Amino acid sequence: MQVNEKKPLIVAFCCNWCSYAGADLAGNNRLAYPADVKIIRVPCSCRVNPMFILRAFQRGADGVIICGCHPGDCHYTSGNYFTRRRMAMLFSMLDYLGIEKERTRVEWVSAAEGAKFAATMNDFAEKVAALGENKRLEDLRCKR
Amino acid sequence: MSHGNNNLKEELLRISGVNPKKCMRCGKCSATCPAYDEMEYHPHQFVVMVEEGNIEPLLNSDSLYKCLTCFACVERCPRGVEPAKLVEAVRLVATRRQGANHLKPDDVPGKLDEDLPQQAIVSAFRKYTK
Amino acid sequence: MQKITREVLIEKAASLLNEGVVSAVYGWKKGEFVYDVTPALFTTTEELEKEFVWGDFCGANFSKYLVASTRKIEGKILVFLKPCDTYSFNQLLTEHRFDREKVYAVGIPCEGMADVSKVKAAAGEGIIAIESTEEGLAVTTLYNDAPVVVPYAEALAERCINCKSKKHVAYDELIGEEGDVLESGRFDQVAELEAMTPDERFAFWQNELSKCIRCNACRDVCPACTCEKCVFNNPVSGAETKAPMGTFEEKMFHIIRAFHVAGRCTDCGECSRVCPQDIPLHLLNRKFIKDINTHYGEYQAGAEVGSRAPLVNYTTEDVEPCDVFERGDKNA
Amino acid sequence: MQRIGVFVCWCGSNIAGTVDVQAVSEALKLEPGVVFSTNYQYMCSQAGQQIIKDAIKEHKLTGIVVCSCSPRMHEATFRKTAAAAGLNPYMVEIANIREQCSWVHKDVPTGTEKAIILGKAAVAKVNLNAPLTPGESPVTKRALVIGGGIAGIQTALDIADAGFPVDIVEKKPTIGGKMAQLDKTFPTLDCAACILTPKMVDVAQNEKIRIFSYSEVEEVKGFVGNFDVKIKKKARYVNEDVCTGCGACTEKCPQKKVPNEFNLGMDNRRAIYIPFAQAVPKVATIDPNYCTMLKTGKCGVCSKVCTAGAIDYKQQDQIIEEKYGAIVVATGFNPISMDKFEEYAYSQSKDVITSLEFERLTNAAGPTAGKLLRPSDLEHPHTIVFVQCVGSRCENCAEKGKEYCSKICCMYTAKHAMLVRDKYPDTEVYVFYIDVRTPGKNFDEFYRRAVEEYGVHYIKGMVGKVTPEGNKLKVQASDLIMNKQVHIDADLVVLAAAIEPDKSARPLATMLTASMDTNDFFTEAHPKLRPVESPTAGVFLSGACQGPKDIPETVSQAGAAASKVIGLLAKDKLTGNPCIASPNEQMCNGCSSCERVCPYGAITYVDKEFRMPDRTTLMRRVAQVNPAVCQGCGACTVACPSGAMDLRGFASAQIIAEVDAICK
Repeated sequence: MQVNEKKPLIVAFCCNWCSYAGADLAGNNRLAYPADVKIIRVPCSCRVNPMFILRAFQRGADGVIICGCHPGDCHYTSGNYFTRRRMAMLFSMLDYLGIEKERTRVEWVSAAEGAKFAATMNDFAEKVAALGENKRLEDLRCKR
Repeated sequence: MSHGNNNLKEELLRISGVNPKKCMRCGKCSATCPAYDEMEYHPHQFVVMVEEGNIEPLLNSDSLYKCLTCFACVERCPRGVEPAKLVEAVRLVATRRQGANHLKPDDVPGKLDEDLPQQAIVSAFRKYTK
Repeated sequence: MQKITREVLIEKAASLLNEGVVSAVYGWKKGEFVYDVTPALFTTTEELEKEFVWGDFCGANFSKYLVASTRKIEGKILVFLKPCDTYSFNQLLTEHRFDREKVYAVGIPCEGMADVSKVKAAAGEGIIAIESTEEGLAVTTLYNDAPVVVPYAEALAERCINCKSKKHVAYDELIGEEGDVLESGRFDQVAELEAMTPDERFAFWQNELSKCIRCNACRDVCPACTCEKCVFNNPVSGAETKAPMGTFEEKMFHIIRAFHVAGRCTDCGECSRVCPQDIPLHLLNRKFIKDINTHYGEYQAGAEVGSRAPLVNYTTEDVEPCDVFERGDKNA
Repeated sequence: MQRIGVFVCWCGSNIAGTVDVQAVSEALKLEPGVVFSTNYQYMCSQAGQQIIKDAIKEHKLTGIVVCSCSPRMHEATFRKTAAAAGLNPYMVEIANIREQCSWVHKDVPTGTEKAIILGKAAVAKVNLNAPLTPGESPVTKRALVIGGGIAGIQTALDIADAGFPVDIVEKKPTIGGKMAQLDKTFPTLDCAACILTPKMVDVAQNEKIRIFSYSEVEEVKGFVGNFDVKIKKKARYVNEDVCTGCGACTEKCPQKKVPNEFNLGMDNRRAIYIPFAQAVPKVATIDPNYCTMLKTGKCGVCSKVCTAGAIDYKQQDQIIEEKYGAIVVATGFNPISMDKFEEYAYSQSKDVITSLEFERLTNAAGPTAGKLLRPSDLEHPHTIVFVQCVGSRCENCAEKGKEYCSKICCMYTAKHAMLVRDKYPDTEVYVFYIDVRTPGKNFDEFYRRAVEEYGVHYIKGMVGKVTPEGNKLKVQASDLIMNKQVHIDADLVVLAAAIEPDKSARPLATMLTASMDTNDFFTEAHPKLRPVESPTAGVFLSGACQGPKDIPETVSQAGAAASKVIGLLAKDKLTGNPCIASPNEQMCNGCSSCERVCPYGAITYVDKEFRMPDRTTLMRRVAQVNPAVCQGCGACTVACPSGAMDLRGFASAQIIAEVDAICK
């Protein structure tokens, strides 16, 4: 890997039914977004444990985004409502600890919103890049 | 269709705490209004006109002072729009605009009434003008 | 100074033991020093007479101990519960952590407990005796001849200054008078932190959390932390860590712990009481409580048995995660 | 250690154009566990699949990673391929290097680098995969329909028609529901009884259908395919099998002052009664609240006149236990109470009535034998005012009305107005409306007919006040088009009351662990794609219990629910999704957090005995997941404080491994 300019690393957790399909649609339509975005497929956004998010930051991620079906459209009827509460609380806590709130995001992306997926990722990657490296939740032992 | 005075509208909404967008145009407020026949603009029109920013006619209308503030419209409105509070807010704006000038010389002839003592008019004029 | 006396509690415990209503009693006993009163299980009246302690350092909340002891001990256990302890008691019942039938709960009033750090700050180190007097705590140390009197107001623990309730929400029997739920300023400090810039907040927490020695005392004392196996001890959880290897792990430990108890934490303040490094851990929990109250409606964990914790609940109109920062944070 | 094979697909130039596939397969060869790595033009082709099958056999692979298109496209394909080669299909993972890599990134170095990382993540995951086998459960081939209105009747008939036995539980003494109370039906104006009662007879005569009338569901246990249901058959003090429905008892009973609920209390019935002539089952029922014999032990008239000897004052409630494979909820609706709408004077004047009461007033079998007469003085009304949206679309009055549109009122009001004008042309009819909502086949034409052919006065505006004065009702309303306040002296005011789900629905939903919205309507599994299924597997929804509906819609939903039930009952065994939650009992606290977030009610608790290190045993509450019910969302895994709950196929360790691989 080139080390001249370290690119931000973004982990995106996408629910299988809406957002992952939305990401696929972005692909079908050849809508580009930075390669720094790496997607992890989960059955539902409610599968995302805060532990996973912290783990990603620990291992060197600079931003973590969670994508799920729009509220009310969850494949499992209520999963994303729990996601919404959990992540609202977690992000608020991270902000409270002084960790940049732009590094975390929840976005609702439906299977039809390929364009929104790409736009969201572009926007998020830009914001995270502007923040620079993740220093406040880094683990020096896991430096890339 | 917002063609009117938006600042004034904002102010009215802030004073009254009313959200006219909730109105579904059923007219139950006007159906229930005891002062309906006296009014040029009726409770539902207050809601619609404020929403459209078409507020000047309301400010200049006597309807403001015909509203009894009985709150029947507030009680009956199925959407909780509270038209009376909006009327009250318009009234307040009208009052504020006048400053201390509550009575203009032009108003006097209209208020003249055979039964009313001249003295009352004069003292009212002193009291309510700058 | 506590209003009820040690004798009243011993008499109650002894009579229940002698009548055979209970077979063991949770109470406090003297530790190595007068101020480090420790929880103890008494099974005879002799032990009670000899070792039972009650006073301004009896902060320990026994609720959590019931999880393990109700499994081991035959018969009922008598437990003395201060008002704040009763919330933990209820929360554990909500989570089916012990059998209510195996417990005889006696509610006792509490005038607030002393914080030994504050006492030491006022009277000096080397404390050998503390007497509760009308004026305050009369503290005798190795280095002074006459006792130094520390007024109660100055010795009171933070959690007691901001006491949320003097009302018992669970008991079989109440000793003394029942109090009320109080209006407290317990979120003021959280609000102060929220009002800081992110950099200031980060500096504050970096400073506080870097003191953490990962002794796990906060977890071990926490009445919400009664897991059969804690994630921090579980190698497959991805969270297992044993030592404070870097700033990340301190943060992770406290974030995850606060998140795990979010919505279940009754704000009993035991975590901050036992922290040997005096980290204001309650400020993490109170942040969650404050956020929950703001966004999902007032909720007091443990106020009633069977209530649904906010994080296992939802409404379709809940606030979006991006909007939770909008809360008077001038830097938002 | 796994023996993993990696298969990188070119997808022609779709992937190979932006990803150096050779470099990817080379790089992944070095990953832990990987023993074989190759690339090929089209992995999904016959030849490509053959490469995978051969490699599985040759290299004794225990897991495979296919770097290709989206798993949403070909995961199933490659799982089948693996299974064909004797590998557990759940040992397959896909790295999506087409939609989420080659198609969205432009240059080869970037695409290749990302493809390698995605491949590494998939390898890391497969390293922790375990073979999964879907669970199987048998299906009890019998359905339960709760509610015997038109929704329940139609569902039961359709299921029975497919050859499966069905039981209908109806809490009233007869099936028929609200439709039996109606007079005519829109938009065709055929009489409700004429089309409903034959169906009721069909139900009674169908040997596949059993009717438990005057009965309620007491308890529901079990899960899809295997429900255990307790039904309480309330004592009707009449032996159903013996009663011939001759009605002699209902004529001789001395207790004549019982409000007749079938006519909404507008006339009286006896303490022993048959709700209406075409009731099914046509069996008498004694009302224990009014029967002198049951209350004081003195009377016994009905017993004396009953030639069949069917009266049994000693009859007790009876509990019936039965197994079902599927449950259909068809609990229907009721008009809301009008008592709180003081402005309409409903409780002050007998001549202010609800639309359902109006149905009875115009019904030939109703209290006035079909003549439209005012309830107060039995005079013919000459001016009738209909008020729409009473309690519907009512946002601020939660304690009074409902926020939603009740949907059926516009049409039945048009029907009532039209019928009045048709039978009594001397009557003036006014309808006050906010909007007239008539989507539906022939619906708007119907409404226009009321206006154009029958001369009904439709006035845009709401009624503000109804004041009884003498024998008139002073109606004050607004006419928004004319911008005036109108005053009408009416003889009769008819309120189109909002409808709400039956009160029995909420406790039933709890029993079924089926979710409800804030209005107590049952929630459907998906608002668009699964409208007749509840999120709880095996529980289906029919009719107005799911939302306001008219008869045509109810009947079509009833049929749809029936077809879903038939689809379920036609199976001998249910195969589950193996990617489900499973608790580690040693670590489970039994705290109920997981149960509270489970949308399917798949989690229950049992007291389980644990052997302790000191050789004692301990009974502890632990969670259990029903594999037939769990859908694998994973909500529980995060709710669980101890981490005891994990999701197969998406285990925490697997996701963490992916995170680590991506962030490395």
